[in-house]
This record gives sequence, structure tokens and C-alpha cells, in this order.
Amino acid sequence: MGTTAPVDLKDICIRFGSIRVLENLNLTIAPGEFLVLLGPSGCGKSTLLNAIAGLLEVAEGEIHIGGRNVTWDEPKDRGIAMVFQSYALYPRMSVRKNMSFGLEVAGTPKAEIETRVQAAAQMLKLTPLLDRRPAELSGGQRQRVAIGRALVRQAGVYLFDEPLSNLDAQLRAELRVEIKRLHARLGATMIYVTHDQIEALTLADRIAVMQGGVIQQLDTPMKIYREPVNRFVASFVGSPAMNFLPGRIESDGAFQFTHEGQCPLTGYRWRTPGFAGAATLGIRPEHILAGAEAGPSALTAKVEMVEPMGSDSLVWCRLPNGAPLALRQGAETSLIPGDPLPVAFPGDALSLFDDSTGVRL
Amino acid sequence: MGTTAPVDLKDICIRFGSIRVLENLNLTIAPGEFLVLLGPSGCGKSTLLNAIAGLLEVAEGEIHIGGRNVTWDEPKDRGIAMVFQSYALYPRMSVRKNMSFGLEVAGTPKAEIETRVQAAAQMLKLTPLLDRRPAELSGGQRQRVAIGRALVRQAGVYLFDEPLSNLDAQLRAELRVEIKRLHARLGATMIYVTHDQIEALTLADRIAVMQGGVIQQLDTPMKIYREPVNRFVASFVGSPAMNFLPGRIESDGAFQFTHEGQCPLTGYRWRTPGFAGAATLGIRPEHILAGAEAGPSALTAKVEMVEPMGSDSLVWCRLPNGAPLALRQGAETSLIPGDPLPVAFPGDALSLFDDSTGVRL
Amino acid sequence: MTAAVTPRGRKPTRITPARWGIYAFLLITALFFLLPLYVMIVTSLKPMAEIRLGNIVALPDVWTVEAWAKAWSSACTGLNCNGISVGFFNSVKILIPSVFVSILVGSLTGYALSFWRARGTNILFTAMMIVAFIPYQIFLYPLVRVFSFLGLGQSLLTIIIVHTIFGLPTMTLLFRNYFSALPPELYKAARVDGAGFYQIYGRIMMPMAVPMIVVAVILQVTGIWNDFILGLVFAGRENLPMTVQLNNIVNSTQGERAYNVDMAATMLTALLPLVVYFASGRWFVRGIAAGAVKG
Amino acid sequence: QEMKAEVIHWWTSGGESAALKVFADQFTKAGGTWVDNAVAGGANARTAAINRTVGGNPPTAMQFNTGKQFDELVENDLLADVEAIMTAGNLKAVLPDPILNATTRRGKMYAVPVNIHGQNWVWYNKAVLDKIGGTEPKNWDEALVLLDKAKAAGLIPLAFSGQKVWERGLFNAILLDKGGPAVWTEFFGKRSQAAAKSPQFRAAAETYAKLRSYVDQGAPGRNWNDATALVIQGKAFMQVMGDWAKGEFAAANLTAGKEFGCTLFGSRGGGYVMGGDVFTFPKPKTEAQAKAQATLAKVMLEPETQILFAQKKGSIPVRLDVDGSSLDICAQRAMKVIGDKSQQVPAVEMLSSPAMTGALEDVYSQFWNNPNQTVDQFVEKILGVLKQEL
Amino acid sequence: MKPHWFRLSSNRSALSALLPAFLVLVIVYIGSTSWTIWISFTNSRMLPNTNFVGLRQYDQLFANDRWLTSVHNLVIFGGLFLLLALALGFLLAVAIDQRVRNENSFRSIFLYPYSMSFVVTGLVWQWLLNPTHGIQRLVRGWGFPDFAFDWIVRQDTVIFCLVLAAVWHAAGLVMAIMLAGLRGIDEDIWKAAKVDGLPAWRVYISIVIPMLSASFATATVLLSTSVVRLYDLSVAMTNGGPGVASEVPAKFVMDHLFERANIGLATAAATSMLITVIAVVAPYMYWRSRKGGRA
Ligand SMILES: Nc1ncnc2c1ncn2[C@@H]1O[C@H](COP(=O)(O)OP(=O)(O)OP(=O)(O)O)[C@@H](O)[C@H]1O
Ligand SMILES: Nc1ncnc2c1ncn2[C@@H]1O[C@H](COP(=O)(O)OP(=O)(O)OP(=O)(O)O)[C@@H](O)[C@H]1O
Ligand SMILES: [Mg+2]
Ligand SMILES: [Mg+2]
Repeated sequence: MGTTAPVDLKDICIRFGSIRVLENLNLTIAPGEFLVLLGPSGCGKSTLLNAIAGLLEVAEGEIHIGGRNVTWDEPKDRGIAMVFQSYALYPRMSVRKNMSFGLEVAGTPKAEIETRVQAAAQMLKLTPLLDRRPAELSGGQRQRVAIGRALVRQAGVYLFDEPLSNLDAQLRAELRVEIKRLHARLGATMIYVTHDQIEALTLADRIAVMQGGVIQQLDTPMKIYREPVNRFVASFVGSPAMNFLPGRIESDGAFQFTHEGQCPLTGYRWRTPGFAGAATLGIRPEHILAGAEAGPSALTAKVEMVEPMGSDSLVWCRLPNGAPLALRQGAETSLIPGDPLPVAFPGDALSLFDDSTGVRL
Repeated sequence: MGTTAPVDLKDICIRFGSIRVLENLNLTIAPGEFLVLLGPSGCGKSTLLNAIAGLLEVAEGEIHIGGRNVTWDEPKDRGIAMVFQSYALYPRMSVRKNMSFGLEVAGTPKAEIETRVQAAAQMLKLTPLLDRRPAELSGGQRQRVAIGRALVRQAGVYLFDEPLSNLDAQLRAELRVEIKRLHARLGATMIYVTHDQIEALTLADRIAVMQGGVIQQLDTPMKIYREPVNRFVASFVGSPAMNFLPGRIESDGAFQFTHEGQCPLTGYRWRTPGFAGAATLGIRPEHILAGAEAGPSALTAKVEMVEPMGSDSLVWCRLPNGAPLALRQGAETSLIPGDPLPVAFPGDALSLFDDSTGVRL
Repeated sequence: MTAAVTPRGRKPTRITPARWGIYAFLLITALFFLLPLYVMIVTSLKPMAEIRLGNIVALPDVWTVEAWAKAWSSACTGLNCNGISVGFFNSVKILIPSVFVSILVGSLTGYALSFWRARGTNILFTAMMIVAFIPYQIFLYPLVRVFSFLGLGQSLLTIIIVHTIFGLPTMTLLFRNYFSALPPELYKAARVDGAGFYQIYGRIMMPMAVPMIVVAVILQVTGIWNDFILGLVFAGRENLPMTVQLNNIVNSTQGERAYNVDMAATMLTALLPLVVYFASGRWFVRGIAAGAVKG
Repeated sequence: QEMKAEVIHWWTSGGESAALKVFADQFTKAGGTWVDNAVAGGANARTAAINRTVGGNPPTAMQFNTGKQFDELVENDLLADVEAIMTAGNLKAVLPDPILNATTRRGKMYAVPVNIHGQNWVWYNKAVLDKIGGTEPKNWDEALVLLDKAKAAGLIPLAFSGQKVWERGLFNAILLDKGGPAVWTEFFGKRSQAAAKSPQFRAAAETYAKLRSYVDQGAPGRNWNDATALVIQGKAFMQVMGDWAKGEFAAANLTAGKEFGCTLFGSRGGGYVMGGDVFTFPKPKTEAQAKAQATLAKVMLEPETQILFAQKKGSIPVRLDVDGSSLDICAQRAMKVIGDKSQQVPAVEMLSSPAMTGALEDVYSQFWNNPNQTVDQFVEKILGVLKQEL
Repeated sequence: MKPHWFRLSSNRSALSALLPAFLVLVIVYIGSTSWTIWISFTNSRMLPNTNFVGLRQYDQLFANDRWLTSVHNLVIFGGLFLLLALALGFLLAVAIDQRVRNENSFRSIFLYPYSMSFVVTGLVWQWLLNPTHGIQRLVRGWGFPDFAFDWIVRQDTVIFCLVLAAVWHAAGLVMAIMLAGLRGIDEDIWKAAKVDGLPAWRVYISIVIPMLSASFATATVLLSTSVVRLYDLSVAMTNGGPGVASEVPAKFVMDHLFERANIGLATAAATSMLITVIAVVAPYMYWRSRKGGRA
């Protein structure tokens, strides 16, 4: 199959008329890397992906794929393949034809086409469906065909634009695993756009979290989950979302909650040591110590609602100062609304953000 | 607001032409209960809901709402309100008008309408949006309006047909909590259709899992998650799905995996004690004991892939007999593909199914 | 609700007055719509003597297809007494290539306009829409000059071009709307696959546009088949369409009017579009639903 | 080389095509091939012919009404003159002056006239006349008396076809009767304001207005031959129509002088409005075409052709020197009338442009159809038209 | 920065596809229109000439009773026709949408008139409406001797006859468009309305009609083109009569262009129509392109 290729974006600017969507964006993707572009709707993920594919003109900057400057090449000459959210299958062609169309257009020999289609179909368990039309397939099958169409191109770089977001949860989980396996098997570079953070966390070697056309953080999933560089990243990644508790950092290095309560910050890895002033404490629901674990310095929250999620439960409580707090407990939790619950925030699992800039402290 | 009402379905049959969608269905819903209808696409959930609402005629059987036989009543006379998946807002009317239109037509006094609309709007945080048109709202806001339109009817029974499935994950989580709060506050009976098991588990007092027009299991979420009555329910509820391992139950009461390995069944709560023969062992990813916890009788699986999900990780492995196995581990797991991993299946967390009938043993 | 009956199962159906009203409305309107067709058919089957007596809706006392035979094969227009059958084949000869070419050009233009949204294209489109409102008779004389200047004169080719020109606004509108509503990802996917502009058009877009093509064919078949003045002026003497013969038979200023032959000739001329409509009415609605509405 | 003549004309009905066949047969006999191109409706046929001529692909010959319709073709040098043929056979001498004038431009003849149609005939049903009692009327005053009687008898007095062209025909017929050739030529030929203001003109307008009450409800939009049918069936008393109406009577097996009568009103002399048809010849592109044109022109005017043609067409020969005894009595009567030069009245088409004729037609039509319009208003509007440069 | 040639290859293809449309635009539309406007400033008669006479043709045009009546008629006709065709088409679509039996037959019956040319439509209705052998006579024959239905021969009512025939012709098309729109409405909207207890008529008026605005716009545009172009129907049905009571602008143009050989006046009339159309259509197109920047 195709050889893997690095992708290098240099000072990319993209404009629609007078709207600047991307401004001086730089991004280097190693060969064989699985990079996820994660961000809210309208932040420019698709725009960036389309620019890499050559479907959109860049106003400024250069795009290098496999070491070659492809800034002015046609999409088909860039050694890329692409999978779209809406599948974009050719409705009047059979599955087989959908996959082989590009190769036919390129004049690939018949036998070669057949081999590649068969290989891709087998890999994606599409062999029995080859003669159906897209309309006769389920959503998951359609998306598999779209992936198959990309596969037969044997590109060095695969681009995915929210390929799973039209599918239901179970199918999404299933195909996610398949894509991950595919990546392991092909070893090709993959750039994957999503706004689902579970997808991003499970699939990525590195995640680029974008907002407003700017990459906020580019790092491994674990790093992004554990140490978000700013409040936006912290709030965007993770579900249920990170709890944010307003307050201020005293000069003695403890966190004073608004109205009431305090929390020591021992164990916190400071980036800007010695900061004091208005700040927000962020903590993920599963990192909160509750009940007996909470220890002596605990605050006492009041349970408001318990959401059983099968494998575990989400407990919604309210702190004495009125701030809401979600925490994850085991599935068998015996908490019921109204219960008092001591909670503590371990310093090594916290995130602290400067209120004025939103940046991690 | 409206008084809560019980719903009682007696021997309901529904047919489309010669297709029998529901056959002799019986279901009793207590006043104030939150019942979720859960099932795969096409199993008849919407059909049942529409029948309750009076939007579909039943071929046979009776429907009682609030103790009254409403089988032949018009929808508006049944004391129900309904929220649809596609919102079904009236596109050319403002939010306010969308909510008040039904009341206006019914001749409710102006002042009364105003009070109710204001109350609903406040409850759903729609007050600032009252004069917008649906096209000017986000998906989540639209669904809120749809709920608001149902609220002003002050019905005894609220029907929801997959109200959240058009929304993205974050919004879904958010509105889910709101609906739960609403239920607590109104105390009305709610019947909620979904095929998302997280919604079902978090929202329901009881869940009715349906397949092919038949209610497979009607029970509390915990019961359904822990003790599915058959393989269908077991596989449909839970994500990632329950692991199924084929094998047979020996007459000595142990489980013999196909090809290789054994597992004692101590602690399993039998329904058909003394069963021996071909069976499937089901176990949820979070119930598998792994590594040191696994104990001496462990099998050794091989790690194939690790999916970090932020709060925890999903580890995909393969048993010695070739069967795949997913297990849930902490976020900080140090496992990497290729690692050997001892695993054990505690008897009190298992489900066993008869291979010939699929029924829980 | 009376205590006697417990509501159970299907609600006993009573045909409501509203339902009666709907059927009554539909039936009466259908009669109104069918009346002219009925009168034409009945008249065409009567001998002249009966027509002069004059009950237009009465069934014929004497049924005769003489008028039809005459209209088809022996009615005279000028020196030629071959009925309108000659014109029929001319019309077919004009119809087939004209429909094909006009749809081809219209769809290609619509496709280009939806694919490629440059600044000038909007003006082009607006101009076409304006032209759709102008009585095309105004273009007759200048067009005659243009064609003679181009050395095309009057021929089959000329009339095909003329029909294409006058079909262009509607065809473009139909196809542009249809293609614009397609997901842009389809274009993108095809471009990544390396398909060029015309390959995307021919192999992906047109096969998808079948519902719209049906609408276009229906509109063009009726339009071109019913055309009289363009055929008269541009088709050339050898290719005069059926409507010219029909006009000769029906609109002769002198001589006795054989209403039955007139009606039969009219029916014969209208037959092809009628068949097309009755056969494809279902597709027509579907095709319109597929794109035309999104004006 | 083959002598092929493509002829565009609008003679499509039964009688017309039979007449045309005479030309075609004679031309074939003379060694030519006749290519027929019939287009119903004068305007349609002329549009096709003119467009082709202008477009450089002219037919061999094309039909016009005797008159000004082809003026501009001559001015633009698109037509060949037929002077040579006409002088060769010394044919100019045997044509009536109005016809000769109407085909001559810049001193040369540019069209071959083929027939003369009387436009102002009055046709009546003899049985009806007998029933209501009276004699054949000679002018409109006498006619009005009979119309009253017919009305009293419960019949349709005047069979009328309410289309603009016949509304115009009726008014013109009355104007000739009331005004005579003098007012006629002053009015149509010289656009004389005085003529329009003359008492004769007013009298014509008054009579015209009176006639509204003698037509039936179905008249508007009716075809002329349906009106003739009313006379044939005895439902109506009389009709004003050109001599082409004879064909309808003949088709119903009625004979002139027996079942129906034909008469001309001309109380001030000048009883016969001469219209007719001509063929013009676009400048030929080839030698063969020129020859075909010459042959065609010659054949059309041969006495034998003329008689045969007139019999079929219902018109009279354009040549005054042929023997009309084989024609019906109406035609014979017409030939006798135009033997007297003072009775020859040129048709309106010969005197005024199509634009002027059309503009007048609009005014007549509005007057006829609007009973509230007064004669004064009518004259006022006529004067307005005359002022325009049409 | 290198030139952006990398998009050019497909742009060139798009350009080539637009070439026919562009040529038609320049040569036929712009060329013919300019010619028409130019001729309207000359005193051309049967053939165009270059004797410039300024605005004299326009003076004469707007002093011409028949032209003014034509314009007046067109306004009345257009208003009534649009209103009635839209209303009837909508009602038919609604009725058919009630899951009636024989939906296909009804749809075909309502649609078939659209396959007929205006000439045929005009002829048939002329016949039916004629008081002496049409419907009036028929009903009188049934024993109502005083029954009067003589609209077509009365100056003040003849225009309604044109409307009647035109509505008969086009209502089916409106029905098809509306039906397509109705079928596109989300099922859930109906359910929501039912739960809200809204009576059906209320749903149509308050919810459905506003939702069908795109369908109404499409239908209105299509019908409007035929209003402005109205010619054949008037000719075939009444030939403009009685008097000038059913004259229309396009017929004015045509008559003067050919029969009356007064192309100076004809082109002045055509130019007036053109300007009016542009004045109405251009702002609409502009507004639409603003609004519809999506897709
Ligand atoms: N053709 C266009 N013309 C003008 N603006 C555009 C165009 N396409 C995108 N934009 C704007 O560019 C920005 C980025 O769009 P983009 O499609 O890349 O977002 P995205 O991150 O992919 O969002 P989503 O998750 O919704 O797909 C948005 O603000 C959008 O409005
Ligand atoms: N109008 C209808 N005519 C015929 N069959 C129907 C009709 N509506 C539904 N069905 C059939 O009835 C069955 C149940 O449909 P229903 O809509 O209740 O499923 P559902 O459980 O709501 O599925 P989903 O999750 O996709 O909404 C399906 O098999 C469907 O095909
Ligand atoms: Mg996107
Ligand atoms: Mg459903």
C-alpha cells in the first residue's frame, strides 16, 4: 500500500472574501502520525482539512506533503485520500464502482483495480455488499464504503472530516475501533477532524485543539486531558465536563473559594509559580475524592441528583458556596438526593486558570 | 401545573396493513413514573408512543390515561403533551407563538396563556429568546422550545420521541440533566423513547427494552444493566458492549470456554439452576478483574489496543482461545499492545445465556 | 361517550362530512378539468350533421372515426392532402434532438453555475431569468438575421438551436437549483478521486439528476411539440412541424369548417404530450419535489 | 436544369387549394415542378415568406394581397420586377387600372395579379326574403327596412362574424354606399380630414351604429363562414361578405339566384370594391429560378388558367378580356359591373398601408363593440389616426 | 506568490461549459434586445430602417387606446390568474394530500391541461363558452331558457374568460408544485399540531402556507412568465375581441410586428414591456441572491 508521508503546513492563511478563517497557521505532522483536529463548530477544522486536500485555495503559505510542495497541485496529485462526514458516496454507483471510480479515472489497469477493491472490501468487511447501491446500505456500512473508497487510493495521507458524527453511539464506537486498527495496519499519516472528544482521545497520537482558527494546544491526548493549557481546552475536552470553581489564589498558596471554603494546593505542578489573584480551580469529576477518601480538609457538598450510567454513576451536588459540582462514583453508589457528601480536591489532579487570561497557572 | 396520571395499555395490537408491528402489548405506568422505551431502530417504539398520543389508531386493545379509557379520544383530549425528535416547531412563528398557539386555539384566556408561557420559558431559560424564530435558534434551543410547547399544555403525561438524538454529545448531556430536573419538579408521568442506552440508564425509573414489537425486559436501569434477561438486552444496553464468550456449562457447574480455559461460577445467581449445555458467558468490561486482582484462576489475555478515554481507558485484548475481550482500566494504565494480562471473571458479575434460546440462565 | 360501548380497538369509522367535501370538491373539479377533453373527443367522433345540431356534450348518435382518419391522413393543407401525419414525423424529427440538446446545454449550464460561483455567473443567471419573461416573438426577426448571417438559414439544425436557446432559461434554472442543493462534499470527493469538470458532470451529477431530467423532458417535450411559430420560421419547409399542419386545417380563413376534423386533428396533435403527462405525472411531482421548489 | 418553383401562400381550405391546383397543374404542364408551401393565415404566411427573403433563402414566389403589403420589399430591392413578362404579352392593357396601379412601383410592375375579389357583396336568403316580403335591396336604407322585418319575424336580421377584420369590412361597405368612390378615395387614399368630417362619413357611422342591434348574441368572435351558414340555413336574412362566401353556398348545394341572392350596394356609383391576390417574385438566385418565375407568371395569366382558377376560387379573372360565361351569375354580374370603369373601386389595401388599415380597424372595432360611444367620439378618434404618420 | 493557476484547469472547463449560454446571452438576448430598442427609435415599418425619430413611437404608443387597454387587461388578467391559479392549485394539492383514493388519476386529470398548447386551450374554451353553441345553449336545452353565460361576447367580462381558460391550463402545475411542497413537510409537524388540538384548516392557514412560501414563489414565477408572454390564448380564444376588450401587450407587439407591418411601434411596445419586466425581476433576483447566499 501507499507509503506514509509527512505533512507540513507553513504560515497558512485562508480567507473567504474578507473573513479571515485561518491566520498564519503552522503545523508539522510526522509520517505515520494520527493527528486529530478537535474544536467547536466553525473553528476552521474543515477549512484546514480542505486546504490540505487542495479543495480550497490558500491565500498565503505553503503546504508540503511527503516533502513535496503541493500548494498548487490538484487534489488528485497530492497523494491524499479523504473521507467525509456525509459519506459523499456517488448515489448511482454500486459500492464496487464507488471504490473503483477514482482509479478508473486515473487509468489504473483493470486487474490492479480489482485487486485493490477486493483488498479494501475485505479489510472493511464489505465484500458481500459490493454490488449494492449506497441507498441500500445502513449508515455504518455507508461510512465503511467511504473509507474503502479512500483506501483504494493507497495514499500517504488520509484525511477524515468528522467521519462518524452521523452515526449512532454504538456504531460510532465500533467504527472508531476499526479506524484505529486500520491506522495500525496501514501505518499511513492520518488527519482526523472531529468535535467529539472521546474520538479525539481514543484515536489520536496527538490532538490539536482549535478555537477561532487558532491551534490552542497540540499535544498527546493524556496531556491535553490532564493538563489543558487554558480554560477553553479544559472545558472543551472531557464529558461530563471539568468542574470549574471560582475563587482566588492567596499568597500563602492555597485556593480560597468564592464565599466559603478553602483548598490546599499541595502537589500542584505550577507553570507560573508564585501567582496570586483571581483564579478558577478546575477538576474533573473522576478526580474528586468523596466520602471517606476525602480526608479531614474536606468540604461538605449536598447531593442533588444521581445519574446511573451503567458502568458508573454521575453524582450532581452543590457546594456550600452554591457552586454545582459533578463527580463520578461507582455504579453501586448508595447516595441519594439530599445526602451530605464530603469532597476534597487533590492538588496533583487540579488545573488552575488565571481568570484574566484563562491561561493555566 | 397539570396533575400526574397513570397510563395503562391493555392488549394493544397495531398493524400497518398486514404488517403487525405490536401484538398484545400490555404495559402499566404508574403516575409520576419516568418510563423509557429503549430499543433498536424499527422495533416499534415510536409506534407505541404515537398510539398513546392518539396519533395512530390501535387495531385492538384499550388505552387508559388517568383512569379514563381514551382509546377513541382525540390527541388533544387525552391530557398528554409530546416532544418530537425533529422538534416539529412551527417555522414561521416566534418562540412565544409556538408555545402559545395551541392554547390560543383552545380558547384559553390571554392572561392565563401569558402566565404559562412565561413560567415555561423561565424554567427552560428561554425568556430572552421568546421573540426569535426557530430558524434563529441553535439545535439545543430549538429542542428546549419544543419542550416548552409541551409544558404549557400542563398535561398529566409527557411523551418524548427521541428528543435529543439530533443534538451533539455535549448538548445531549446537558439537556438530559434538564429533562431529569424537569421530571423531578413537575412530577408528571413521562414516557421517553430513545435508542441511546446512556439516556435510558440515566433518566429512567424503569426501562422497557423492546425488540420486534415485544417488550423484552421491563425493569429498573440497574437491574437491566446488571441482570439482563436475555442476550439481546445484554448486548443492546451498555457501551462498550458486554463481552460475550462462547462455551458450555459443565455438569460440575463451571464454565468451559470453547477451545481453552475455564471459569468457576461461584456467586452466580442462577435462574435455572442445574443447567448444563452450550451457553455464552457475558461480562461487562468494568467487571473483569485484571492484573493483580485477577487471582490464581486467571486466564492470560494479550493486549491488542488501548483506548484512552480521559477518565478511564478501554483495553482491547484477546483470550488464549482467540475471543476478543474489552476491559475498562484506569486512565493511567501502563498497558501497551502486546502485554500479557491475567484476567478473571467474578461469578457475581456474570451473565450466562442459554445458547439455544438466548435466555438468561 | 355512552356507557353502552367500551372504546376498544379501532375507532368505528364514520365518513365525515369533511371527507365528503373533499371528494365532492375533487370530483367536481375533475369534471371541470375533463369537460374540454370530453367535448373534443365526442365532437371528433360525430359527423358534421350532428355537430350542426349542436348539443356539445351529447354522445354521438352515429359514432364515426372518419374525422380522425381524415385528420390523420387525408385532410388537405394547400395542395398536400396527406393530413397531419407528415407533420407528425417532422415533429418527432425536431423533438428528439431538440429535447436532447436543450436539456444537455441547460443542465451543463446549470451545473457550471452551481459548481463554479464566480462573480459574472450571477449576472448571467439573472439575465436568463429576465429573458424567461420576454415574449420570444420579439427575438424572431433578429434571430432570422443572425442565422442567415451565420449561413445556417432554415434547417433542422437551426430549429434545434432555436429551441435550445429558448429552453435555456428554464432548463438552467431547474438544474442549477437541483445541483445547488446537493452536498458540496460530492464535488469534493470526486475531485479527490481525480475526476475533471466534465467527468463529474457526466458520471456523477447527471445520473443523480434523473428526477430533474424527467421534469425537464416533460416540460421540453410539451413546449417543443406545441410550438408553432418557431417551427414555421426556422425549421425550413421540409421540416414543418405538426402544429403548422394543424394550424392550416384549423385556421383556414375560408371554406367550410369541419369541426370534427378540427377536433380530431387537435387531439392527434396533443396526443403525444398528453401521453407523456398521463404516463409520468407521478414522476413529475417527484421531480419537482426533488429540486424545483427550492427556488 | 429543373424548373422548380416553391410557392408560399395561405390558400389552405378546400376551395382555395382546388383553385391553387389550377396554377400548379398548369405550371407542371409547362414543364415545371411545383413545390407547395401552404401556411394558413395571411400574416403567418407573409411572416414566413418575408423572413426567408430577408434571411437570404427566398421562395420562388410568394403571395400577397393586392396592395401595399410588399412596398418595402420593393424599396429594399428584394423583389424582381415582372415588367418584361407583362409587356411581352401586352397584359398591362387588359388589367383594370386599380389593379395595375396597385402592382406598379417606380414605374414597373412588381407583382402578378391573379384574381379580383369583390369585397362588398351582400348575400341574402331568398326564402327569407319571400317570407318577410320585399324585393332585393339596392342600398343600406332599403336594407334597414328589410332588417326590421326580419327582426320582427324572429330571425337574425344580419348574420355577422364579430372579428375585427369583418367589422372593418362592414363599415367600409357602408362607407362606399353612403360616400361613393369620391369620399372613399379621399379618405383611404389621401387621408383627408375633410372626408372624415363629411356628412356622408357621419351617415355611414350612424348606419353602422344602428346595425349593432340587428346581430345576434353569438356574433362576437364568430368565424365568417359560420355566419354564412346562418344565412344558408335560413336562420339569418343577410350577410355582408366578399365573394369567397359563394364557396359556402355552393358547398351547401345552393345556387345563386335561386336559393340565395347576391347584390352590391352602390347608391352613389362605384359599386364594386376590388381586392385580390398577387404573387411576387424575390430576386432569383439562379438562372433556373428566374426561368421558373417567368414561366409561373406567364402561366398564371393565361386566359384558360384565369377562368379555371376563378371558377374554383369564387373570384373573377383579373383580365378583362376573357369570357366569363362559364362563371356563376354573381361572377358574371361582377364582370359586367367592372366593365364600367366608374364602378371600379380599389380595395383599402391598395390605398393605405397595413399599419393605417390596422389602426383604423381598431377604431372601428371599438366603436362597433361599445354602444356607448357616440358618432362624434368615433369621428374624433378617426381624425386622430389620420394625423399619425402611418 | 505564484499565480493561482491550480484552480484554473477546472475553471477553464466551467468556462467552456458556460460558453453556449454566454453566446446566447450576448448574441440573442443582448443583441436582439439592443436591436429592438434601437428600432423603437426609428420609423421602421415592415422592414427595419435607420430613420431616427426619437421618442415618437412611444408618444404614439401611449396615445394608443388599444395599447392602454392591453396593459390594463394584462394587469387584471395577471392579478386574477395568479390569485385563482394559486388558490385552486393549492386547494387541489391539499385535497389530494388527504390520502384520497385514486390519487394518481386525480393528479393526472389536473395536470393534463398543462400539456395542451395555449392555442388548443383557447380553441376549446372558445367553443365551450360561446353562448350560441356552448355551455349556455346546453343549459338552456336542459330547460333553463333564461340561463345566461355569455361572458365571452361581452366586453366587460371577456377577460374573465381568458382567466378561466388560463387557470384551467395552469392550475395543475401549481398543484404539482404545492403537492411536492406538502409532501416535504415533516410528518412531526402534523403530529405536533394534532396534539396541540389545532383544527386542520387552522394548521393549513397558520402553519402550512407559511412553510410553503418557497413553493408559492416558484409557482408565482412560473405563472408570471406566462402572464407576460400571454399571446396565443388571446388569439385563439377571442382574437382580442370583442372590440379590443381582450387585447394583451404581446399581441399588440405581434400584430404590429407582422400583420400591420409597423415594427417601429411594435418594438416600442416590446421595449416598454422589457423595461417593466426588468424593473420587477431584477430587484427580485438581487434580493434572492442576497438571501440565498447559502448552498
Ligand atoms: N464558503 C465559505 N464562505 C464564507 N465563510 C465560510 C465558508 N466556509 C466556511 N466559512 C466560515 O469559516 C469558518 C470555519 O468553517 P469550517 O467549516 O472550517 O468549520 P468547522 O470547524 O469545520 O465546523 P464544523 O464542526 O461545524 O464542521 C466558519 O466561521 C464558517 O462560517
Ligand atoms: N406508516 C407505516 N406503514 C408501514 N409500516 C410502518 C409505518 N410506520 C412504521 N412502520 C413499521 O413499523 C415498525 C416500527 O416502526 P417505529 O417507527 O415504531 O420504529 P422505532 O422503534 O420508532 O424506530 P426508530 O428508532 O428508527 O424511530 C417498523 O418496522 C416500520 O417499518
Ligand atoms: Mg466541518
Ligand atoms: Mg421512532
